[in-house]
Amino acid sequence: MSDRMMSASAALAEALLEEMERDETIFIVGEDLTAHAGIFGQFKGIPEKYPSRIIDTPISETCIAGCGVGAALTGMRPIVDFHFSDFVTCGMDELCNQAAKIRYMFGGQVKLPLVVWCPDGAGLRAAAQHSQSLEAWFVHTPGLKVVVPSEAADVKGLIKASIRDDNPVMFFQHKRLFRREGLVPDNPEFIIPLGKAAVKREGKDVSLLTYGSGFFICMDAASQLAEQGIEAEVIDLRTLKPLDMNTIAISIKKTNRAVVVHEACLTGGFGAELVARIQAELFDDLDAPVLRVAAKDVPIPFSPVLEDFVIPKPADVIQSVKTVCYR
Amino acid sequence: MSDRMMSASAALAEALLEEMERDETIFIVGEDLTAHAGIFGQFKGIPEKYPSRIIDTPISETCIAGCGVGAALTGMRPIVDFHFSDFVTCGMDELCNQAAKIRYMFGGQVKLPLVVWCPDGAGLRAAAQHSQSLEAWFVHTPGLKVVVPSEAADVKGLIKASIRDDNPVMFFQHKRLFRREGLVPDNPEFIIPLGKAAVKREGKDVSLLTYGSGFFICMDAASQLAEQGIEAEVIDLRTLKPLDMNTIAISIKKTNRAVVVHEACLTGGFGAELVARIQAELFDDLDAPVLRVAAKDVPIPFSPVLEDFVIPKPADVIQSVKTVCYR
Amino acid sequence: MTSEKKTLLSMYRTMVTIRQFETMAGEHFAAGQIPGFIHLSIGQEASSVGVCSCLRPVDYVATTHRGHGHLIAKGADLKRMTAELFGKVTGYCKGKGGSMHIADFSIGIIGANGVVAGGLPLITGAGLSIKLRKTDQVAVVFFGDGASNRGPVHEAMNMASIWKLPVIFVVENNQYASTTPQGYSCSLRDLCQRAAAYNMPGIGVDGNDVIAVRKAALEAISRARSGEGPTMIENKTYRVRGHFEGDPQKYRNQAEVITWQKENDPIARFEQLLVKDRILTGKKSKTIWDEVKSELDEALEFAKNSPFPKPEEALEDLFVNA
Amino acid sequence: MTSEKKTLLSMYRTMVTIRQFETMAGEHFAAGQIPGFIHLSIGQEASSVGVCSCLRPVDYVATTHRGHGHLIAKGADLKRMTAELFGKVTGYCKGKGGSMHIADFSIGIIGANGVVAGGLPLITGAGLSIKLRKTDQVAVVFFGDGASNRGPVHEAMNMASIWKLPVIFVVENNQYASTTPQGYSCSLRDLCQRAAAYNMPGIGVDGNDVIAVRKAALEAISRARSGEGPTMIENKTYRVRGHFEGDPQKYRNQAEVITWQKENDPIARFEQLLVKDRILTGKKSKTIWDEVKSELDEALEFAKNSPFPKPEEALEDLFVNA
Ligand SMILES: Cc1ncc(C[n+]2csc(CCOP(=O)(O)OP(=O)(O)O)c2C)c(N)n1
Ligand SMILES: Cc1ncc(C[n+]2csc(CCOP(=O)(O)OP(=O)(O)O)c2C)c(N)n1
Ligand SMILES: [Mg+2]
Ligand SMILES: [Mg+2]
Repeated sequence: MSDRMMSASAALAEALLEEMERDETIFIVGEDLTAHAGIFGQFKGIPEKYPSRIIDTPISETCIAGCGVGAALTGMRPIVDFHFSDFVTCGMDELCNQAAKIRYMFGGQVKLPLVVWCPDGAGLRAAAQHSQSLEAWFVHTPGLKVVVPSEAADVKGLIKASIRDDNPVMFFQHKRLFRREGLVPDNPEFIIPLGKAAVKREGKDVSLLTYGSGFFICMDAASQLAEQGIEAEVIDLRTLKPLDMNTIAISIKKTNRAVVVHEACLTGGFGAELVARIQAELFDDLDAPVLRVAAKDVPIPFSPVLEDFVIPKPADVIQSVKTVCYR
Repeated sequence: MSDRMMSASAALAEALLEEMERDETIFIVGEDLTAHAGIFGQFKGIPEKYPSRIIDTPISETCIAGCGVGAALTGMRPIVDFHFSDFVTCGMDELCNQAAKIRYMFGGQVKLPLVVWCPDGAGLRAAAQHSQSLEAWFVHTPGLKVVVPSEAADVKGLIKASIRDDNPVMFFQHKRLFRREGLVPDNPEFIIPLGKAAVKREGKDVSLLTYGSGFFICMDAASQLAEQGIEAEVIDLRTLKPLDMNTIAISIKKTNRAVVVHEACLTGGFGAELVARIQAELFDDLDAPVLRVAAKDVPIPFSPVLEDFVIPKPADVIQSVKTVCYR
Repeated sequence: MTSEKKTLLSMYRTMVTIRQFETMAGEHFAAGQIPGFIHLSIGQEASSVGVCSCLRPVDYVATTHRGHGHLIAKGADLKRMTAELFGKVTGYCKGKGGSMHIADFSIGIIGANGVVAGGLPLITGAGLSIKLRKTDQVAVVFFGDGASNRGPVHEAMNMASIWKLPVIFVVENNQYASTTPQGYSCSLRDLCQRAAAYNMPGIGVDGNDVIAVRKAALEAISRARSGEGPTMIENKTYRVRGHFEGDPQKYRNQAEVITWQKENDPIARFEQLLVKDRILTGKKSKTIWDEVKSELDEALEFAKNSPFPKPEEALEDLFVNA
Repeated sequence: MTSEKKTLLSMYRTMVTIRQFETMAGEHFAAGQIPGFIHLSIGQEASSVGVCSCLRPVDYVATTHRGHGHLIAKGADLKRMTAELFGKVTGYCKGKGGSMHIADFSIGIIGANGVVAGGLPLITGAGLSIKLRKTDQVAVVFFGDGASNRGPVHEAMNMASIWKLPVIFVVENNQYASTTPQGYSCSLRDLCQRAAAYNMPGIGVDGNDVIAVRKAALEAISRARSGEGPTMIENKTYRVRGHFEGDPQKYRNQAEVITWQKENDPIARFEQLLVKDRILTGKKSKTIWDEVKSELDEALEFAKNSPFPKPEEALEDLFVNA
C-alpha cells in the first residue's frame, strides 16, 4: 500500500465509495447531485456506482436537513450535501434544534449518525452569500461535532471517521481547495479519529494553530518565517469539536507563543474559543498574548481587490508572529 | 422627573409606546401579539393604543423576519417579535444572509432600521428548544448589532437606542427577568447609546464582565465576595456589538483580573471573544488568566435539578473569582 | 367478541386513557407539581386514536408540543410518561425532555417536538428511510392548523410527493394556534385543499368522529403501502383547554368552548355509538373509566415515588460514546 | 405614433437591450474579464419586460441570481450594472455585490438575491410597508421553478394572501433549476395551480409572449391596487444558456435547447408581431439593435475605464454612521 497524489475532491469521492461499499445504510442526499456528480464534481463515480443511493432533491434546504435527521433516526447513515455552506441558514432549526438536541432531549434513547457536508469558504469571487465560513455557529451548539479538513488525506480520513461516528457531524470543506492535490494513503482503513490534531510542521518559536484553508496560509507563512529565522510549528486542528487541547498544550509549552489563524471573520470566530481556552489553561506558559488572524469583520465582498483584502493572507500571519515574538 | 420602580416588561412597553408616538413608521410584527399583548404581556397597552401597528402573523418565522427586512428597506422601522429566541433558527437566512448583508452588499445604498426582539434564556423549565441564549451566533455575523439588557432601565434606554438606530439590531431580553423590577427614569429622552457598558458596582480586586441575566448573578456574587473581603467590579456590557472595550480596559487596568459571565453555553460563547480581546489588548495588565463562567455545554434539560445544574450560579462566579485572585 | 369489536373497545379505552391522563396532568400542573408548561389535547382524542389505532409498533409517528394523546395512542407507557412530566429519572427521557420532548423509539415514536412543524422534515426522512430500506412501514406526522403555515410543511409535502414516500400528513385543525384563529392565519377554511398543491389526496374529516378518522387513516395507509405516496388528512376538531395550562384565553368566547365540550365531545360521541351498536353498556363504560383510573393512579404513584435525576446526569446522553 | 405603439416599441428595445447586455456579459465572462459566476436570462426577456413594462419607478421589484433582465427592464443604468459585473468602484454596489447582488433603491429595485427564494419574504415586507403607508405602489417578486419548492414561498404567499397585500408573485418556470428538471422536483406541471392553496388567483402564461405576460401583469396590478390582494403569475419559459456560464449541461439534450432558441425566441416572436402590425420594420429593428449596441459599448467602455475600489474600501458600507 502506498500513497497517491490526488485532489481533495477525489479523496472525498474515494472515501465515500469505500464507505458506501462497506455499509449499505449510507446514502447521499441534496441538490443537483447526480447530473454532474455534485456541483463541484465531488461525488465523481457515485451516481454510476450507486444510482439509488445518491438522491437529488428539490431546492428545500430545510427539509433536506430534516430528511437527514429523520433517516438517521430510523436506521440509515445519511450524508446531507448542503450545496453551499451559506445555506445552512435555511436548515438551522433542523441542525441546531433537532439534530443537535434529539439524543440528549430524549435521554440518550437514540443515535443520530448524520454527516452534514458543507462546501464553504471565500476566494472564488462569489460574494457575500456564497463565501462564508460558519463553523463557529456549530461549535457553539452542544450536540454537534465539527470537522474542517485541509489536505486531501485529511478529507479522506476525516470523512470516514465522520461517517462511522454515531453522532451528527458538521463537515466543512473549502471550495477553493477541491482541486488541490495531496498524498493520500491507499489503505481503505485509513481513518483519522475525530478530535486528533496534527503537528504538520515542527518549530520551536511559535505555534500556529489553524484548520481548513488557514492551514495552507500558515504553511506558506511558516516557510517565509523560516527564511527570516523564526521556526513556526503548524498545528492543523482538523476537528474543532471535539478539540485536541493536548496537542495544542504540548506545542505551546514548547514555543510559549501562539497565533490562531482561520478564514472565518474575526469577531466571535472559533479562534476566540481557542484563545480563551489557551490563556485559561496555559497562562503561565505564554510569553505573549495569543493573537488571531482572520477575515475582517465584513461580509465577503465581490470585487477581487476587496475580497483579497478581507480574507487573511500569509503576510498577516507573519506580522502577527513577529508581534508575538517581539521582533 | 423622577425614577419609578417598574418591571422590565413594563419598561419595554413604555419605551415602545413613547417611540411609536414619536415616529409613526414604527410597527411591531410577530405571532400572537394582540390577544394578550405579546405572549409575555410585554406589549401591554399597545394593542389598544395602536391597533393597526401591532400585527399578528401566521406561524411563519422565516417570512416574519423577511417581512421586517422588506419593510425596513421601504421606509418603515419594524420591530420583529421572534416569540422565543430559539426560533431564530427559522429566520437565520433572513437575519444573517439578508438583514446583515444587504446594506454592505449593495454598496451602502440603503439603511435597514430593524429591531429583532428575542425573548431568550433558561430557568423556566422550558427544556432544550425554549431556553437558549444564542447571541454569539449574531456577534459572529458582520452587519448586525447585538444588545442584551439586564435591568429595567437598560431595557428602556437600549430599546429606544435600537429603534432609533438605522441598522439591524438583535435585541435579546431574558424571559425570566420580565417581571423583575428596577428604577426607570421618567424622561422620554432617556436613551442608552449602543456600545456603552456600565460600571454598576465598583471594586478594585477583580472585574466581572457580564450582560443579561449574568448581571444579576454577578451582583449577587459580588455581595457575597464583599463579605469575604474581595471587592468585585461589575460591568454590565449591555451591548455586545459594538463592544465598549474602553470601559473594560479601564476596569482591568485597575483590577488586573477578570471573570466573564454569561448564561449561554461555554464553548464558542461571547465570553470567548471577550477573553480573546482582553488578553490580546491587555496582556501585560493581567495578573491571572481571564476565566469564563457559563452554562455547561449541553442543551438545557427539563428537570429542575438538571437545569439548575447546567446554568451558571453565583457560586460558580465566586469560585472563579477566587481562582483568579489566588485565594 | 369479534376482533372488530375488540378494536373498537380498545380505541374507546385509549381515548379514555388520554382524557384521564391529561386531566390528571392538568391538575398536577395547576398544583405546581409539574414544572414548565404543558399543552393538553383534551377534546382531540379522536384524532390521536383514529389514526394510531391503524398503526403497528414498527410504524413511525412524529408529534408536536401537544403530543400526549398521540404518544398514548401509539402505545407509550403511562408510568414513564408521567414520570417524565414530573422531571423524574424514571421518565422516558430521564427528566431531560419534559412534556414537549417525549419519544419512544422502541415503538416508533420518533419524538414530540417543541418546534411547531418541526416534525415534518423529520418524518419525510423517516419516509425516505423506509423507501430505501424497502420495508412496509408507514410514517405519520401530526401537526396543527398553525403549523400548516410554516415553510417546512411545504417542503416536506412536496418532497414526500415527488418521491411517493409512505408518509401521512395529519393536520389537526383545532381552530386555534395559540391565540390566533385559524381563519385569520390562512385564507382557506379547509386545510386539506392544500394537498392539491402537491398532487396529493387531501381528506377532510370530522376529527371528533373517531371512526371517520380511522377510515381516512386506513385509506392513507393503504395508499402508502402500495407505493402510491403520501396523503394529507385534515382532522377538524377543537381545542377545549387553553393553548397551555394557565392560558388566559382572551382570544375566544367561553361559550364557544362549552358548546364544543357539550355537543361535540369525541368520547361521548363514540360512547353513544358503541352503546347504540351494543358494543358498550353504561356499566362496562364505568368499568373502563375505573380501570384506567387505577392504571393512572399507579403511574402517578410511580412518578411521585421516583427520584429526580442527579444533577451531574445533566452531562450525560449528549453524544454516543462520549 | 400612439402611446400604445410607443410602449410596444420601448418594450422591444428593452428586450433587445437585455439580450445584448447578457450576450456581452457572457462574452466577457468567457474572456475572464468578469470575476465570479454569472447566470444569464437569455430567452426569458419577455418575462422581465412584460412585467416591468407595467411598473413605475416607485413600484418595488425583488429579483434573483438571474436578475439582469429584471433590473434592466425596471430601468437600471447599464453603465453602473456593467461596472458592477466587472467589480469596479463605479458599479451599483461599488464592486461589493457583483452580478448576483445588484440593487437600485432609487427606482424600486430592492435587490437581486443570491439565496434562491430569498426575495419572497422581503417582498412581503415591502407589500406590508405599502399597506401601512397607504400608497398605491405594488411590489413584484421574481423567482424560479426551483425556488417555488422552498418553504419561504409558502409562508410569503400565505401572508400576502391573508393581509391582501399588493404583491405579485412571478414564477419564471424555465424548466430547470440548475441541473434539475422542473418535473422532477414537483408533482405539478403548472406551478400557478399552487396559488389556490392561498386562495389567490394563479395565472399561467406563455412566458415567451411578452404581450401575454404584460396582460397578466396588468390584471394583477389592478387587483393589487384595488385592495384585492396578491396574484401569482407563472411565466412558462426556457433557459437557453447553461445555469451559469460554463455549465456543462449534462442534464439536457442540446436539441431541446436549439428547438427553443429557433422556434420560441421571445424577441423574434415579438418582432414578427410588431412587423405584422406595422409598428416595426426590418430597418427600424436594425436601428434599434445598433443603437442598443452603441449604448452598451459605452457602458462597457465606462466599466473598463473605471477603477477598482481601493482595498480598504472593503471596510466601508457595513453600518450607517459606523
Ligand atoms: C417554530 C415555532 N414557532 C412558534 C412556536 C410557539 N408556539 C408553540 S405552539 C404554537 C401554536 C401552534 O398552533 P397549532 O399548530 O395550531 O397547534 P395547536 O397548539 O393548536 O395544537 C406556537 C405559536 C413554536 N413552538 N415553534
Ligand atoms: C437557498 C439556496 N439553495 C441553493 C442555491 C444554489 N442555486 C442557485 S440557483 C439554483 C437553481 C435555481 O433554480 P430556479 O429557481 O428554477 O431559477 P433559475 O436558475 O432557473 O432561474 C440553485 C440550486 C441557492 N443559491 N440558494
Ligand atoms: Mg391549532
Ligand atoms: Mg428554473
